[in-house]
Amino acid sequence: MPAGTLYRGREGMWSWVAHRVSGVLIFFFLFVHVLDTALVRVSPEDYDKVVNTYKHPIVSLLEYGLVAAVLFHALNGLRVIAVDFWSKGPKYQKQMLWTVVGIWVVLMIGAIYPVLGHAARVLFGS
Amino acid sequence: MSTATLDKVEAEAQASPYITVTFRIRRFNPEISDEATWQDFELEIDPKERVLDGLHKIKWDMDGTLTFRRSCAHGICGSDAMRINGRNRLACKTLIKDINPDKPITVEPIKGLTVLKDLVVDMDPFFQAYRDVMPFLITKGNEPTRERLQSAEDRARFDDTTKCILCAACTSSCPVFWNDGQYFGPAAIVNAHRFIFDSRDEGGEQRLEVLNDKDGVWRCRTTFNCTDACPRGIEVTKAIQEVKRALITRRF
Amino acid sequence: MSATDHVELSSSSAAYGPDNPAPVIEPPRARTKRTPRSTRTNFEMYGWLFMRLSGIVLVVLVIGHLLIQLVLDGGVTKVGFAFVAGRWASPFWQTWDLIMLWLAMLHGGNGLRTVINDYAERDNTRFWLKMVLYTATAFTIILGTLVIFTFDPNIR
Amino acid sequence: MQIHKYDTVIVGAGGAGMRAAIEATKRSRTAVLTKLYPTRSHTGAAQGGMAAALANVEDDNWEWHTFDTIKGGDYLVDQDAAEILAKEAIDAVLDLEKMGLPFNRTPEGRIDQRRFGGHSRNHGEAPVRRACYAADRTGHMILQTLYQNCVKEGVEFFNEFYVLDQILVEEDGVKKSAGVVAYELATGEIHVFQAKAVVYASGGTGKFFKVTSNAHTLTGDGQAAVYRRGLPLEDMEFFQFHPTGIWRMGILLTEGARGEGGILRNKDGERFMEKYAPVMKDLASRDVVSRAIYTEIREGRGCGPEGDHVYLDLTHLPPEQLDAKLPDITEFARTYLGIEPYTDPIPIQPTAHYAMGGIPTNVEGEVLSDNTTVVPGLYAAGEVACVSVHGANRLGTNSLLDINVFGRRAGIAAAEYSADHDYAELPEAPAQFVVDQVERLRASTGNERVAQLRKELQETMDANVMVFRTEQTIKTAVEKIGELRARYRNVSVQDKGKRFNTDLLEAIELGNLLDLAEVMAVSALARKESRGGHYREDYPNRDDVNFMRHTMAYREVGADGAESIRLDYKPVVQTRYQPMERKY
Ligand SMILES: Cc1cc2nc3c(=O)[nH]c(=O)nc-3n(C[C@H](O)[C@H](O)[C@H](O)COP(=O)(O)OP(=O)(O)OC[C@H]3O[C@@H](n4cnc5c(N)ncnc54)[C@H](O)[C@@H]3O)c2cc1C
Ligand code: HEM
Ligand code: SF4
Ligand code: F3S
Ligand code: FES
Repeated sequence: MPAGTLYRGREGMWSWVAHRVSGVLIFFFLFVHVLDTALVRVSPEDYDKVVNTYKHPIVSLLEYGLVAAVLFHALNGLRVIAVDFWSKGPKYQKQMLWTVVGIWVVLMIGAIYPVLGHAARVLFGS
Repeated sequence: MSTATLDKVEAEAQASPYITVTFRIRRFNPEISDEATWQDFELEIDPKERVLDGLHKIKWDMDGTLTFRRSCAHGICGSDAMRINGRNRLACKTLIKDINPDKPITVEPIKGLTVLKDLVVDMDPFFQAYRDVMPFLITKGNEPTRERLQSAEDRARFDDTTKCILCAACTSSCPVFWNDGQYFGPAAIVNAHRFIFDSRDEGGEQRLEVLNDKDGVWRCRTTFNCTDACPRGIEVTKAIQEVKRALITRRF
Repeated sequence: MSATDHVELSSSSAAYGPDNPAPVIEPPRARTKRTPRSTRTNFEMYGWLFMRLSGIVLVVLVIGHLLIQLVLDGGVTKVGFAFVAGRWASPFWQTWDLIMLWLAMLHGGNGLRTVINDYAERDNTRFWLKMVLYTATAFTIILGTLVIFTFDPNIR
Repeated sequence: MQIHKYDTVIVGAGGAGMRAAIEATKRSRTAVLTKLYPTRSHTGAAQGGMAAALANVEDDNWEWHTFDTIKGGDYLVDQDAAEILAKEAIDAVLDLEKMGLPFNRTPEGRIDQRRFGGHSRNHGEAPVRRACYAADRTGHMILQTLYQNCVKEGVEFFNEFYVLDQILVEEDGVKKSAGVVAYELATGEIHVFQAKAVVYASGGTGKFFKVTSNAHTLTGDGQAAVYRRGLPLEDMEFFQFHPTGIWRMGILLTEGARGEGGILRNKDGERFMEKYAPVMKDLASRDVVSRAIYTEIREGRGCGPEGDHVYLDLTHLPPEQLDAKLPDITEFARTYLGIEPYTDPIPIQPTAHYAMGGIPTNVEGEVLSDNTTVVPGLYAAGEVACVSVHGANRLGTNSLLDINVFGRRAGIAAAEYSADHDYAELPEAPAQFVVDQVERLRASTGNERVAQLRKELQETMDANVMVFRTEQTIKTAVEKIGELRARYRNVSVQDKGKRFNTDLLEAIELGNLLDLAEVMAVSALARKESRGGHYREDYPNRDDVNFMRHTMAYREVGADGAESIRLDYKPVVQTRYQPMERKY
C-alpha cells in the first residue's frame, strides 16, 4: 500500500525531530560513558586503554557529532523553555530557532580545532 | 485608492488563463479494495480557483466516486480539512496559484484518524476529545436578569480561541497525535482555553484537571504544526502554553 | 455515528463489494472511547517541569564539562586516569559530576519514557520497553554514583 | 432498514435546530438528525449580528424594531409574528449571553450594538444601533454556543443522516406527522424515525442560484420533503439578494461593513446610494441596495473591464477598526481576491442569500396544511420555515434572531406536544419512497449528469429570476426548469456503492432544488407586482389591492400522474401598522 506522503511540517516540527533524535543519542552515549568511566574503579590500565581508543581520529569525529548533538539539544532546549514560559515565545519561535542554529553553527566551527585538531595531528602529523 | 493593483486583479480575472494541473489524490474505497492507491487527474483550472473547485471538477465531470466533505466553500464550516501537498489545509481556502501548480498537487486525508473512504475520515474521536474538556460555560449561583458584565479587555483575553471551527487541521497535524490517538490534541485544548480564560466561567478548575491528565497538555512538544495548520490563524501553541502555565500557577 | 461499528473485519480473499467492504484504514492507535477521569496526580506536570528545570541546570553542567574535557588544556589528549584522579580529588568536581550524572540520567530517562509512550504501539511492548529503560537508568545512576564516591586514586 | 422511536425528532442542527433541541431535550426524548456535523451548519457563516432592542448604546425599543421589520418586509409581514420576534429578541440575546456567547462589549461591559441596514430609530428617523454582534462572526459564535450547550445537555445527534422523506398519515381525516425517513451517509442504510413530533430546521435553499452566499449543502431538503407530501410552501417567490457578495464568487461581505461606515461606489467613485436612499444611504434595506447596484451596472457605471460589479470601499476606515470589527471579511478579500482592503476597494455584486419563503407555520412553529389548519406533530423553524416575519424582504440580523426565537418556540411546542400525545401509526413500508428513489438512482443507466443539470438550473435562475424579473424571463425559467425536470429522470450516478455515496446524494439534492426552483418561478410569475425582494420590471409598483397576501403553493398530482403546482393565497395579518410607501 503506498504510504501517505511525509508531513511537510515547518521549522517547529523539524527542530523537534532534531531535539528528540539528539536527546536519544545523548542518552545512549551517556549510558556508555558512565560504563567506561566506571572502569576507573576497576583498573586504571583498562581505563587508560579505553580512553586511548577515544583518541583515535574516527572516535574524534564521533565526538564532534556528540558535541553537535549536545550543543543543539541544549540550545534548542533553552528555546523550548522560552516558548513555554515567555508569553511572546510562541510568536518568536522561528526567530529563536534561527538564532539557535546561528549560535550552534558558530560554536561548531569553534569546536573544530579543539575537538578535531588532535585527530588532524594524528592523521597528518603536527 | 491604488487603482493600479485593482486593474491588475481585474485584468487577470479577465484573461482567465486556464492552466493544466495534475491532482494526485490518495484514493481508498473499502467497497473495492483494502488498499489505498494514488490516482492522477489532469484538469484545466484557473489558478485563482481553489483546490476545492478542482476536486469538484473531478467529482462532477470525471469521477463521481471521488468522495470528500465540504459545505460552505469559504473557510468557515471546517468540513474540508485535508492534506494538500503534504500539509493540512482547507481545500476551500487554498488557491491553486499559492501551491505551485507546476508539480502534481497531492491530496490526502488528514492523518491520525481512521480513513473511511477517499478523503473522508472518522471524526468521532476528534469530537469526543472536544466534548471531554467540557466546552460550555459553567457558572454557579443565580443567573442575573440582564447580561453578565464583561469588560472589553476580559473579552479580548480569549478572543483568539473563539475563532475555532473544529476543522481538525491542527489535531491531525500534530506528531504526538499521529502515533498516539490518546492525546487530547490541540483543538480540544483550544476549546478548553476559550472557557478557562473567559472571565464569566467558573469551571476552569475542572477543565484544567482534565487537561492535567497524562494525555493532556503535558504531551504537547511545541512542534507548532498545529499553529501552522490552523486555517483560522489561531495561535494554537500559544493557547496550549497558556493552559500549561495556568495549571502550574494554580498548583503552586 | 462512526462507520467502524459496522465494518466486518473479514479480510477474505473474496472481491470486496458494497456488501463486503474491506476494513477501513485505522491509525496506529485509535482514541479510546472512555471519557478520561481526572487522574488526580500531578505526575506529568512535575515531569514536565523537571525537564525544563533540569535542562537549565544541565546547560551549565554539561557545557562546562565538555569545555573542560574537550577544549581546555589540550582536549581529549590529556584525559587519562591521572586526569580523572586529579579532578575527583576536589569535592567540588565530585559534586559537579554527581549532580550532572543524576540530572542527565533522570532527564534523559524521562525523555525516553515520553519517546516510548509515543511510539510503542502495543501496551505490552510499551510496558517492557519502559521496564528496560527504568532498569538501565537506575543501574547507570547507581553505578556512576558508586564510582564517584568510592573512587580511589591509589588503586594502582 | 432500522426503525427508531423518539418523542421528538429535529431535522437539522443549525441555529434553529439546536435552539429547538436544547429546549426539547429537557422535556422529551429527542433525536437530532443532521446531514452535516452540527458545527458545519451554515448558521456559522452569518457575520453581521443579531437584532434586539436592548438599548445598550442608544435609545431603542421593541416597537420600533417591529415597525422596521414590517416596513423592511414591504408590509407582507404577519404583524403578530413580527411583534413576537421583536419582543422576544431581548431575551433571546440575553439567553445566548448566559449560555456563554462572547458578544463584543461596550466600555461598561454590556453587549455592544451596531448599525445595520433598515434598522432605525423612531420609525425611520435615523439609523439605530440595534445589532448585537461578536466581531464579524456572530453566526459562528451562535452556532458554537448552541452546540456547546447541546453537549452540556447531552443532546443526541445523528450526524450525517440525510432526511429524505416526511411520513404523513391520515387519522380521522386529519393529516398527521408520523416521523421521517433518513439515509445514513456512512453506510447507505435507510432509517425510519418514528416520532410524536417532528421539527424541521433544515435551512435554506440558495443552491439553485449560481452566485450565492449559501453553502453547497443548502438544497432545501426539508421544504422539498413536506412539499412532496402535499403540504404547501409559502411566499417562495421572495428571495433575498444581498448587495455585497464577492464579485463572481458570491461569498458574503457583511452589511456590518457598511454599518461600520463602508461605502458603495461606482466606477466614477461616486457614492451612488445617495441617489436611491437619501436618508439611510448605504444602509437602506437589501432589496433597495441590490437593485441600485444593478441599475448602476445596467446604466454603464459598473466597474471593471466588463462593468459588471461595483466597489465596497473600506479604505477610509482605520485599519484598527477593520481588524477589530471586520477581521474575517477583510481576510476573505485577501484570500480570495488578493486585495488589501486597507488600501483597495473590494469588487462586489449582489449574491443570492436568503429564502424569505418556506414551510408555512404559525407563531408556535406548527406547520400549516392550508391557510389555517395545523398538521398535528409537525413543526418548522428557521430559514426552512415561513412564519412570516420577513415578508417580502428580510432585514439584516433578523434571521439569527428568527432562528433563536422561533427555534426555541418550536422546540418547546414540539416537546409539549409529544408529552401528551401518542405515536401516530406508521404506514406500511414507511420508507418505500426513499428506498425506491435510492434504488432508481443507483440502477439508472441514463445519460444525464447531475452536475450538468445543476449548472443549467443555476444559470437559468441567475439569468431570469434574480434581482430584476419580467414575465418573459420568468417564463423562460419555468420552461427551462420543466425541461431539466424531464431530463432529471434520466440522471445517473457513477458511484454505485453504499458508503459515503455523496454522488448519489447530490443527485437527490438536485431533485429537491428542481422542485423548489419550479415553485419559486411559478409563484413569481403569478405575482404581478413588485414588492421587497421580488421586483417585476413589468409591474414596478407594489399592488396592495391585489397582492397584499401570501402565496401558498401546493403540489398536485393528477389522475394520470402528471404533476402541477396549484397556487392559493393567504391573507396577511395586520395589527397596528398600515401599509405605507417604503422610503429609506
Ligand atoms: C453568509 C451568510 C451570512 C449571514 N449573515 C446573517 C447575519 O448577519 N444576521 C442574520 O440575522 N442572518 C444572517 N444570515 C442568515 C442566517 O444565517 C440563516 O438564515 C440562518 O442561520 C439559518 O439557520 P437555520 O438553522 O435555519 O439553518 P442552517 O444553519 O443552514 O442549518 C441547516 C441544518 O439543517 C441540516 N439539514 C439540511 N438538510 C438536511 C436533511 N435533508 N437532513 C438532515 N439535516 C439536514 C444541516 O445539516 C444543518 O445542520 C446569513 C446567511 C449567510 C448565508
Ligand atoms: C544540556 C542541556 C539540556 C537542556 C537545556 C535540555 C532541555 C530539554 C528540554 C526542555 C526537553 C523537553 C522537550 C519537550 O518537552 O518538548 C528535553 C527533552 C529531552 N532531553 Fe534534554 N536537555 C539537555 C540535556 C539533555 C541530556 C544530557 C540528555 C541525555 C541524557 C537529554 C535527553 C533528552 C531527551 C531524551 C528528551 C526527550 C525528547 C522528546 O521527548 O522529544 N537532554 N531536553
Ligand atoms: S484550532 Fe484551528 S485548526 Fe484546530 S480545529 Fe480549530 S480552527 Fe481547526
Ligand atoms: S502540533 Fe502538537 S505538539 Fe503541541 S504545538 Fe501543536 S499540539
Ligand atoms: S467547505 Fe467549509 S471550510 Fe471548506
